[in-house]
Amino acid sequence: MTFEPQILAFCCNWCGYSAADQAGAAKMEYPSGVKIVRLLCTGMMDPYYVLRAFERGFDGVLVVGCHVGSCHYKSGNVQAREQVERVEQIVRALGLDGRVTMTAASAAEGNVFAEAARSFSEKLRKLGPNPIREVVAR
Amino acid sequence: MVRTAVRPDSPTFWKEVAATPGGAALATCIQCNTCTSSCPVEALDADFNVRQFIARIRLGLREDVLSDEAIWSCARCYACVAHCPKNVRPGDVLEAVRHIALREGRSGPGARHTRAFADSVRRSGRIHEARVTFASLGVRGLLRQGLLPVRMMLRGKAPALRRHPIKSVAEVQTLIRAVEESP
Amino acid sequence: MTARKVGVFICHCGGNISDVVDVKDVREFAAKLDDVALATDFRFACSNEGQERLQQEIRERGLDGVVVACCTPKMYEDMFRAKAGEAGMNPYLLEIANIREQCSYAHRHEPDKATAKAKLLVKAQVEKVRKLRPLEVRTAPIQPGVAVIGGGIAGIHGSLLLANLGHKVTLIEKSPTIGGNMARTVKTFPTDDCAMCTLSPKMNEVYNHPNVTLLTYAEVVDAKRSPGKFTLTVEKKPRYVTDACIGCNRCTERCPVSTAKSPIQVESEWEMGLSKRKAVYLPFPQALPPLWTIDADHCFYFQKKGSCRVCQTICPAKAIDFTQKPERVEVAVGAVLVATGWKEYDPTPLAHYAYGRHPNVVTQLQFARMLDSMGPTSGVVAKPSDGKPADTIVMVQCVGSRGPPGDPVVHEYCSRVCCMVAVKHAQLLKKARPEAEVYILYNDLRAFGKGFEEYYAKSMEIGVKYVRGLPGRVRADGETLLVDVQDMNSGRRLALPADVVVLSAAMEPMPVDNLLAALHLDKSPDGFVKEYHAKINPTETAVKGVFVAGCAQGPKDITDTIAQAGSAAMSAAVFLGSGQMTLNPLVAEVDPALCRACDRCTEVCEFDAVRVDPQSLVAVIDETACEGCGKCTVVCPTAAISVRQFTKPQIVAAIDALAPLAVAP
Amino acid sequence: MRYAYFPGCVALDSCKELDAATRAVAEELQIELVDLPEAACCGAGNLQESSPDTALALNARTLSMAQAGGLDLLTVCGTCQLYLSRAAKQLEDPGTRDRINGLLARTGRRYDGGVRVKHFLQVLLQDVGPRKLKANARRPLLDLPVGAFYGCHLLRAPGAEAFEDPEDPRGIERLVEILGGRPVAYSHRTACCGFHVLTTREDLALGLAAEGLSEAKGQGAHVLATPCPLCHLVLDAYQSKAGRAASERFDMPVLHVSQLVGLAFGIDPARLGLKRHLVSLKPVVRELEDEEVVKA
Repeated sequence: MTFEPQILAFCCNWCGYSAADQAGAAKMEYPSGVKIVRLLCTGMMDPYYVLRAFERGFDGVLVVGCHVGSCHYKSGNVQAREQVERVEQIVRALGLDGRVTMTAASAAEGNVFAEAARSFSEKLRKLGPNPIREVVAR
Repeated sequence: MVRTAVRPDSPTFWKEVAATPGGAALATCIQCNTCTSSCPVEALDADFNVRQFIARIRLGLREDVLSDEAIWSCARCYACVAHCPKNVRPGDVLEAVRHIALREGRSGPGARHTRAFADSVRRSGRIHEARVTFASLGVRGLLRQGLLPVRMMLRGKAPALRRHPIKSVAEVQTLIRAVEESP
Repeated sequence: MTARKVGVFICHCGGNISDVVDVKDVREFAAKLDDVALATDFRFACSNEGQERLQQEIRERGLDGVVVACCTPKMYEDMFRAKAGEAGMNPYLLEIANIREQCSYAHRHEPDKATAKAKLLVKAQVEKVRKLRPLEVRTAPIQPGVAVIGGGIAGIHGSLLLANLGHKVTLIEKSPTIGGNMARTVKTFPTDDCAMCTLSPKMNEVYNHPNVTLLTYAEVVDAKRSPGKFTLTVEKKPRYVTDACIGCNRCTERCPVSTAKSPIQVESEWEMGLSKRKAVYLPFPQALPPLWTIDADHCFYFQKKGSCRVCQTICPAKAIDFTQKPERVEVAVGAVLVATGWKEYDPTPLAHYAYGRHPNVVTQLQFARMLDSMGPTSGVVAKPSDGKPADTIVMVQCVGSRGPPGDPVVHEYCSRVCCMVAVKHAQLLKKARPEAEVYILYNDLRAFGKGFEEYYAKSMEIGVKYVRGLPGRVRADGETLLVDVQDMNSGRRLALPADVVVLSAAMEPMPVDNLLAALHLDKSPDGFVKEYHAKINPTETAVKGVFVAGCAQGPKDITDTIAQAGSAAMSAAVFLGSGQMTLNPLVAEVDPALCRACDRCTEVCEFDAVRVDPQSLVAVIDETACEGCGKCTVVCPTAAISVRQFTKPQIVAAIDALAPLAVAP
Repeated sequence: MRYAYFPGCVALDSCKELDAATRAVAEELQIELVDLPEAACCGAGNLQESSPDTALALNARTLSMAQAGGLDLLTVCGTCQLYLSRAAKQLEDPGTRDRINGLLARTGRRYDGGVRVKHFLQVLLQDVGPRKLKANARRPLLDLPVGAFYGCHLLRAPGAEAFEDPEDPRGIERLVEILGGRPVAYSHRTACCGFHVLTTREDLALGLAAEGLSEAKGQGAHVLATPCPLCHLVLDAYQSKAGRAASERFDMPVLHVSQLVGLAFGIDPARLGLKRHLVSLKPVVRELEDEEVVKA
């Protein structure tokens, strides 16, 4: 049974979540391992959530916010990027390098969301499952 | 002179000019013509139109521009650079075009003069006016000067026929080589 | 955590969901989840029949939480919450599980994976609902009344609409009279209406309107914001002229300032410096309020220690009162309309146009004053150098506009109106003096509006000459000026002799930085007030209750200004209309026990919605300002601050529900 | 007052008189000119085009010589002033400076920025100042109508705005008034002389020179004064040719600014090299000396 990466996707209500909706409405396929949690703004994305996701066995965390300058709350997406960069260092230290990424997709860019989901899932497939899963398995 | 329609031979020519020192801002030109209106040369010779040169560069008419002898008619007075409302520095853009023409070994009176100039600096560190003028004009050109050289000689105004290079001319040549070798 | 009775309602969406997701399987899975009292499904949850079933189940079973597994929440979340509310359950205990776009649509060819994912999405929402607390939607009374800042055409039109709707309007104008820049223009394009004829009636209407309080020679110096209310501090500068003034003008006639040998000379701002004015003056005849004003900065009485009282002695109405003091007034309103307008760019830095160096180089607004029969030259376009009528005029476009980005001297934007202003002034002059010659030197002549092209074409018919190309230099050749330009149309190099050169100078925002800071308003990169959304919401701002209209928001002509003033007034009316301001419940709240008053939240908040109360040393949320973006929740070291329905426990519950590992390692 | 003296190339060759006059005036004003015999050509735009880095390196080398003596660099030519001050400005950027110093290192030199480049006209007006100039004007110009011919490069040089409004310069006019002359206003005083296309497009240079000369003559100037030897060459040496091209007779003497100051200081015309001009200066000198007999 091929390994299908489980990805937790934090999507902002205004851009990322709508992009996912648009991808679905346009019947754009992306791996079913991508599970979406809606936030009002990616600025609300707390590094703790990323660590929690990995602790709970997710193979990757994807943050999808608005393009710079079009955040509904002025610059929540800028703080999100800072937080993602901060948590990336912690994640790298834990040997889970490359399993967190942030991208931007406006409400009209369903294709960008689908493509991000597919390519991140593909990258994680090569990276393999989250090592913490084996720890639990043993 | 009958002309034929020109086909854009290098669509990315504007990028090439923009990457050459002085050409960086040509993409922001809004063709408002302040430069041509400031240009003392255009007032005398409509073939030299700096705004049109920028338009031709941006259309990708590489050969049309580089082979046009008029690019050498620029008096380098920088009035266009001073007045351009968009800071495109049109004069510098043309300088970049001439730099490309020189690098490609284009011929013509303009190129010949600039090369003679550079050669004189390499040889003596300074400009040997007589040598540069003669190399630029050539025999025919000098003859066309008529009596002027003679009258200048009578006044002692004519540039010296022999000029000693500066003692440290070797340094100049080292620098020239260093520049040619650096990437 | 008290036990909850959660209802799960799964929609087939007429096959859109059920064709891919095994609804029966999800229903049985949901039924077995903790606290789930009921799991059922509908062909169409959003249909009337579906909604009634939902309400009936809530009432009969006393559900205190609902998850509707259907399409995206963007479609029916509000509707389902309203229905749940009607059925007696707190609407904010209802969540949507998006099993259509995110499952049946996105994984059409993998039904079993779609079904498995649907189960997890439902489980995640159930876990979240179990942690939700009921929210009551609070409302705050909106202070009645609106303040309109700026007495130009935008402020006047907006005030009239709001006043006619019955709102109490306070119109605040910095200069001694309302009217703004429109009163300076002689005519308006493209209709050639006399500006004053269209403006003056509106000025009178607003001046006499029972619902409008007019504060002129007054400036907003501070603004405090509280839920549903703005408290503006307005400083009224003293006019030193009381209401007894009967407008006989004797004081102006006798005032020594700006007379030939007077040490104090002052240029008339109204006449754009083309003529001088006295210290006691009325800007223009139709000024409202019709009161004279004494400019203390240029009056002998104030500047030379009371050495002159001419105006006071000869005033028949005894209206001069030197003892008046600046006065501060508090204005409490529910909404604010910013209509502070524009000022003309000063072309002096563009040295090659010789503005300021040669008297016969003027700007379009100065030219307008020349065309005004009440103006300094009584309508005759004359050379400022010697007053003789000007026979040839050369106009230059884009002066100070369309410059490089970020340039400190010129603006990058196009000022939009100068082309039509130039066409207007040119054909006004040609009609008045057909023998005069007018050249317009342009780069792109932008006649884009209704009737503009016809107006432009007509100007050519009566002989206005158009040269495509901006000039290299304006130089003096003895008395006349010479304009060097190469005309792209004819290809010829011209040296145009000009008695007067008119520069179409850019429109700049009126400098209102402290007002914007007080109202927490942003500026867009071009320096004008930033609207909420440039395309679909140009007259509201990021601050709820503050609206913007006219040139304060960006260069525009009077037609667009009127349209924006109408739109802003309507938005303000809607905002004020209900009298109640429903506060968005999904905003931040602070747990006082955990807050250490470390100010981290106030630093990241871009809406100034949180401030540490000095007495209680606890962060306090201004619920009208908070948008619920949650930036503060990330930087708060003790998680004292959280956004309702998006608290850490609620989100973590969803993460755990979706996670591959059921339990922590 | 000490300056590192950079005469350029033309002022030591066809316009030797400019160097002579400058040294004479400097001596009169106790200004010490420290020679830079090893300084190379400023590139005059041509080198800037053929190899921008070489031009910048050579100018950095010249600036480093001035820096060695802790001196400002003094020029007497508009074009040298432009390209040297442009180089100085470019070299204020640390990145550029390091790159160029990398090249200069091969010749054992280094430039650390901060050298100011000043034209002699600016030195006279700002550093020497009106009072000292007037004090030295033993032979004031007796209302001699002088037309200024600025040329372009001096006005376009970075830093020129410190002492001139490029669109409406007054420096030479002020200098003429201080020295007792009468400045003549004519619209072409800031026009281009066309020297930089003299060999390639002589017709353009002649046309430009003719316009300036005709305008100045029309406004009653008896003599022109220019701060640039290149303008001087076009206006003086090519004056008869320009006249023939524009079919107008010109007999307009053209002085270097240093020579004009020299005359007003009463320095012997021979020492100022006046006889090297193609358009004779005799009428001007005679006008200044009215009764005395003038030796050619």
